[in-house]
Amino acid sequence: MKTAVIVFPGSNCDRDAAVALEAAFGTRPAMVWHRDNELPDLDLILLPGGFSYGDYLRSGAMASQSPVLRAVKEQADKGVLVLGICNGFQVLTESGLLPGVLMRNANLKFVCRDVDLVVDSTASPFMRGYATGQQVTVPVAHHDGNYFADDATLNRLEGDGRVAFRYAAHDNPNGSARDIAGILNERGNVLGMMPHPERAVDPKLCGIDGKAMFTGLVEALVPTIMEG
Amino acid sequence: MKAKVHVTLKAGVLDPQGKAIGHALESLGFEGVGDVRQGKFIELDLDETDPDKARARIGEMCEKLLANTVIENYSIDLEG
Amino acid sequence: MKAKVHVTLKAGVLDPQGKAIGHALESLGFEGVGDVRQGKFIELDLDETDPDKARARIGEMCEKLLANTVIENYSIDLEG
Amino acid sequence: MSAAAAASEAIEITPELAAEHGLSADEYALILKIMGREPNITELGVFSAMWSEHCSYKSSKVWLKTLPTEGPQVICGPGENAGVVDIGEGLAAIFKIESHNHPSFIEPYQGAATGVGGILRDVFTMGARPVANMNALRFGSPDHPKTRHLVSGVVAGIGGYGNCIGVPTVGGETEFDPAYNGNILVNAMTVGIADAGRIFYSAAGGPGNPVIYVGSKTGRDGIHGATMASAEFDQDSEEKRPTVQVGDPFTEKLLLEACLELMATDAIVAIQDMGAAGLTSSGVEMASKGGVGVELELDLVPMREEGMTPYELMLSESQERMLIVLKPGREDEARAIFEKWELDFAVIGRVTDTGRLVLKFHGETVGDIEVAPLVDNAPEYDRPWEPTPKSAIIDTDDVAAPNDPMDALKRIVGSPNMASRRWIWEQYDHMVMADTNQRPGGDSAVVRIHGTDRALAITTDSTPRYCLADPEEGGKQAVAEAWRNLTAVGATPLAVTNNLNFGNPEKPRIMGQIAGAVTGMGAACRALDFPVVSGNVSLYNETSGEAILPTPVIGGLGLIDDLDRTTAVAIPREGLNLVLVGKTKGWLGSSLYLREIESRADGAPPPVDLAAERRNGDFVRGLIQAGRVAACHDLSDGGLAVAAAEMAMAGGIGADLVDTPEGLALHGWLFGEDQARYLIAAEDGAAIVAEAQAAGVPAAVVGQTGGDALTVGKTHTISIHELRRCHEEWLPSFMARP
Ligand SMILES: Nc1ncnc2c1ncn2[C@@H]1O[C@H](COP(=O)(O)OP(=O)(O)O)[C@@H](O)[C@H]1O
Ligand SMILES: [Mg+2]
Repeated sequence: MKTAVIVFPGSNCDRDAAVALEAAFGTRPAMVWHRDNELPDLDLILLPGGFSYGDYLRSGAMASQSPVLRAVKEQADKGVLVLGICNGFQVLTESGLLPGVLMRNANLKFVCRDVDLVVDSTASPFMRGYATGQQVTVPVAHHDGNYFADDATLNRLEGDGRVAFRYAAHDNPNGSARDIAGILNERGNVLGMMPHPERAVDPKLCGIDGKAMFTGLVEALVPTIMEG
Repeated sequence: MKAKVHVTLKAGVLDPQGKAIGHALESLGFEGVGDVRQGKFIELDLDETDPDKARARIGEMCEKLLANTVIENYSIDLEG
Repeated sequence: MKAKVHVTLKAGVLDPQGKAIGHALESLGFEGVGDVRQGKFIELDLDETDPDKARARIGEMCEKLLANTVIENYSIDLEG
Repeated sequence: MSAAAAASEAIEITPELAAEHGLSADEYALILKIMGREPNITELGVFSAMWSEHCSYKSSKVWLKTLPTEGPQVICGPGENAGVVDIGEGLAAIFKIESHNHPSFIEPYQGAATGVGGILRDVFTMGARPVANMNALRFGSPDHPKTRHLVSGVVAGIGGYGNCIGVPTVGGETEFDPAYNGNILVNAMTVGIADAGRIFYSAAGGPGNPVIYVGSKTGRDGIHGATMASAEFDQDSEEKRPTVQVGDPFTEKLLLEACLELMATDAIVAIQDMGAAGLTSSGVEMASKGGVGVELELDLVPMREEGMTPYELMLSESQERMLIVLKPGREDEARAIFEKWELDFAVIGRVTDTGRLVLKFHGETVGDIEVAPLVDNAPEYDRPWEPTPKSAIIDTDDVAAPNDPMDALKRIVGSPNMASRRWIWEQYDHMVMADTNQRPGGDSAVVRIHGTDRALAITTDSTPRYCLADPEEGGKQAVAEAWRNLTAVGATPLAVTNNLNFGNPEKPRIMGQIAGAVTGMGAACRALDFPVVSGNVSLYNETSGEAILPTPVIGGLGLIDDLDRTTAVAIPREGLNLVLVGKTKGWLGSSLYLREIESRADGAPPPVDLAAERRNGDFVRGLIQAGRVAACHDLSDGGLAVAAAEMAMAGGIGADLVDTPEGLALHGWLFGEDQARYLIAAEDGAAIVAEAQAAGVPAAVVGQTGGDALTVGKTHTISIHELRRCHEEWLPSFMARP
């Protein structure tokens, strides 16, 4: 089982993500520096939260142009799983791996709190640990999480079951279109989400509702390895 | 050569910042303010002295980095 | 009446955004890029039709809200 | 000689120019004596910076010396960039608090942001990875036209910096009072964790060793005091230069990672951040602490602007910079690390054995000062002071009882100084690094020591209204409250940092407040084994002769040995006994009740019985550490009723409190602010009371948990829903007003 966390200058949830991955997979993820333009063979790539390049210009914009992103795209094209959390989600939209954009929160303020999410679609390896319609509580912490896309794109995302999570009604912290909190690419191997599942894997901290994502990924990936 | 780049949101794209500014102006008592849109204004110094080449080069910068062309337009002005 | 407002950092004030953009352009292989500064560009629709009054009104908006005059300058262009 | 150097030589040094640099006639005379000649403008700038109140502590030093600074847990007390305490298992906690009051008033976002950046550097320059930020804020009256703008800017600035660099902002305090209308307080605290065997200090050593500059380039940021003088330098100055510094948290994040990477090698001899007075104070302090000289080639300093003079280079307060002395021959290794992190790196000088600070610019000597007298002869004043007159003790019977105590409670929990601060802390990432066990809103923040089951507890406290009425009791109270807040989560208090925010020390009345507060703090720190390991002093917080309230802010640090044995304020379930620990007399002098309900701000504040504090606190901590406490809250502003209400609101479970005990007035019982008290929720209330009695600790079962309302004596009641509404409403609606 090979996992990697990509580290950009200004990433700051890279350690948290590595801890969550190691707890689930039992092996330490490779920490890959943004200037590396080649990646080893991997099963899961995680783009962590933080402020890559200070979030200057646009969140995720500069990271989406970094050498390592080209390698991430190649792997995504081959079907390797890519999970972008928070700033990682912003990098995925900026790089075109996911549609739409994450704009400034509607009230213009940074928001850090627990939010209630509803699982919308379980049709991807990321979501195996969850049940459709299940409500979970996971923290958010971002300034630019206001998901925007044109209506055609939104309709397509919904029609294709590519909305992984929505904010529960009345708990939309940022003004996202159709309460979208996380989306998948067409193939279902790239997930971007604003909430932080990696912060919710320990009952002493922010609860354990994020844990199912990582245990689900382990279940999803282990048979692949055995077949391979 | 100095260049000025304006990056603005495309029509129809939601502009939370512009909207918030509009609201704030209203509540400060400024009346008759209609639509407000906020964009970016980037000033660059370039070695390039040929205007056509400079423009092409900056266009490339905008496409690659300065603007998110899914939601933003850009325009380039060259100076001196 | 439409107005365009440019809000830019005063000379000498550190511009972390501009600095980071400059770095990023460089690492994308764009050579010969000197200083980069980032500012804001705000477009407003105003009911006011008298240019002098409009200008005064927008000046007030800049002082009160649109610009942080401790570190920023602003300029106003009117259109139409 | 270069144009800039020539220009700086050309400036004539007059007593007026010295005065413009904040130097008195006596101080200037002393400079002439030390130099044996007239200083040039650069040298004058160096003296003025080093002898400023900010760097020299000239008014407060005599008092600071009276504070206890030692204990078995102390690895390094005051005098370095931050204090260091042992937290066991080979680790040390490094922490300090610092003010950025004036800059935050001028430009709230950047002022607060750079305040956070500065205190972070003080902590990581000693080898720690920062793990938590705190902030203690004081604003003017909510009715003052500037207040809203200042609150929104300061909060956004603190969040903007801390969120980006990825250090959780886990707590703090915020108060409003008209005394801060013209001088807000922004005190920022950082706690970091380091390997106890690898602490980095600032004493330079090893003549010949290279001095390196890393981080951001130097611009003309924050060259204040001296703006007049420097304005004469550049004839072509297009606009009056702002003295405001802009923070760049992204660069600081890179600087943090790069410094920690270099610190993992053994290449560093000494390291010091460039904070106030930039290159001057870092260069001088490193030389002075090491008893050596330093020679700097100022033209090698990475510069952001053209034509900078030696004077400007020495005094610039550009942020995100560090000065490092390396072992010989380690430059390339260090350079590679800083280049990897895309930071500036330059060898700008070397350590010498001359004991002199020598400044060169394009080969010319532009400054030459003997370090020892520059530092050791810095002025130190024992300023005259007047004791603060004692306030009358207010008899509870002389205070009208409330018609409806629950209405009074509602007004208090919804008042500006008690209303929920959620609007603030939700703008701070308080969970990044994934070790935050107790979030903002409780008595202390609790941050797990990464990879262990142990944790640090952190709090900041001050009650300025008490300090105004009685600085000495107020000083004691601030320390006692911090100690109590740590105790309330089950932590063993370790040490404190402090920020002394006062008015003009040249006024005997203000100096009396300083003397009183420090005396009280010292007494409390001694009695509670809670030594002072670092701190900061901010004086002259006055506008048009109006001083702020005396505000000694205490930042307390404690250690939790087992995260399973910690408590929070939230009532977790029904059917628990509520036990009140500590003696209640019903003290209403200087209380919140008096201020909010009676619109009176008078009376002696509650006295602090340090022996009782210690006894009661040790007893409560013992219970928590034995796993016998389900929830705990110390009693402070607003007394018992507010504590019970906060516990109920946090847990969503109500409580029934007993009737007013015999001999007490209802409002004294509910709202009195007697010190050394805790309210705990536990299964075995009767047994706890019995044990308390045996230990000489006053305790009584005063209620039960359950239901969805807070009820007193079966007659007065208010729903949790209504309490929450009042508590949560004020700040967001205040901030939403135009
Ligand atoms: N109120 C105080 N109590 C104890 N120590 C203090 C106090 N104020 C300042 N100090 C100590 O004096 C030294 C210098 O403080 P300061 O100039 O703020 O440091 P820095 O330049 O690193 O920010 C530090 O060691 C600090 O901890
Ligand atoms: Mg320091």
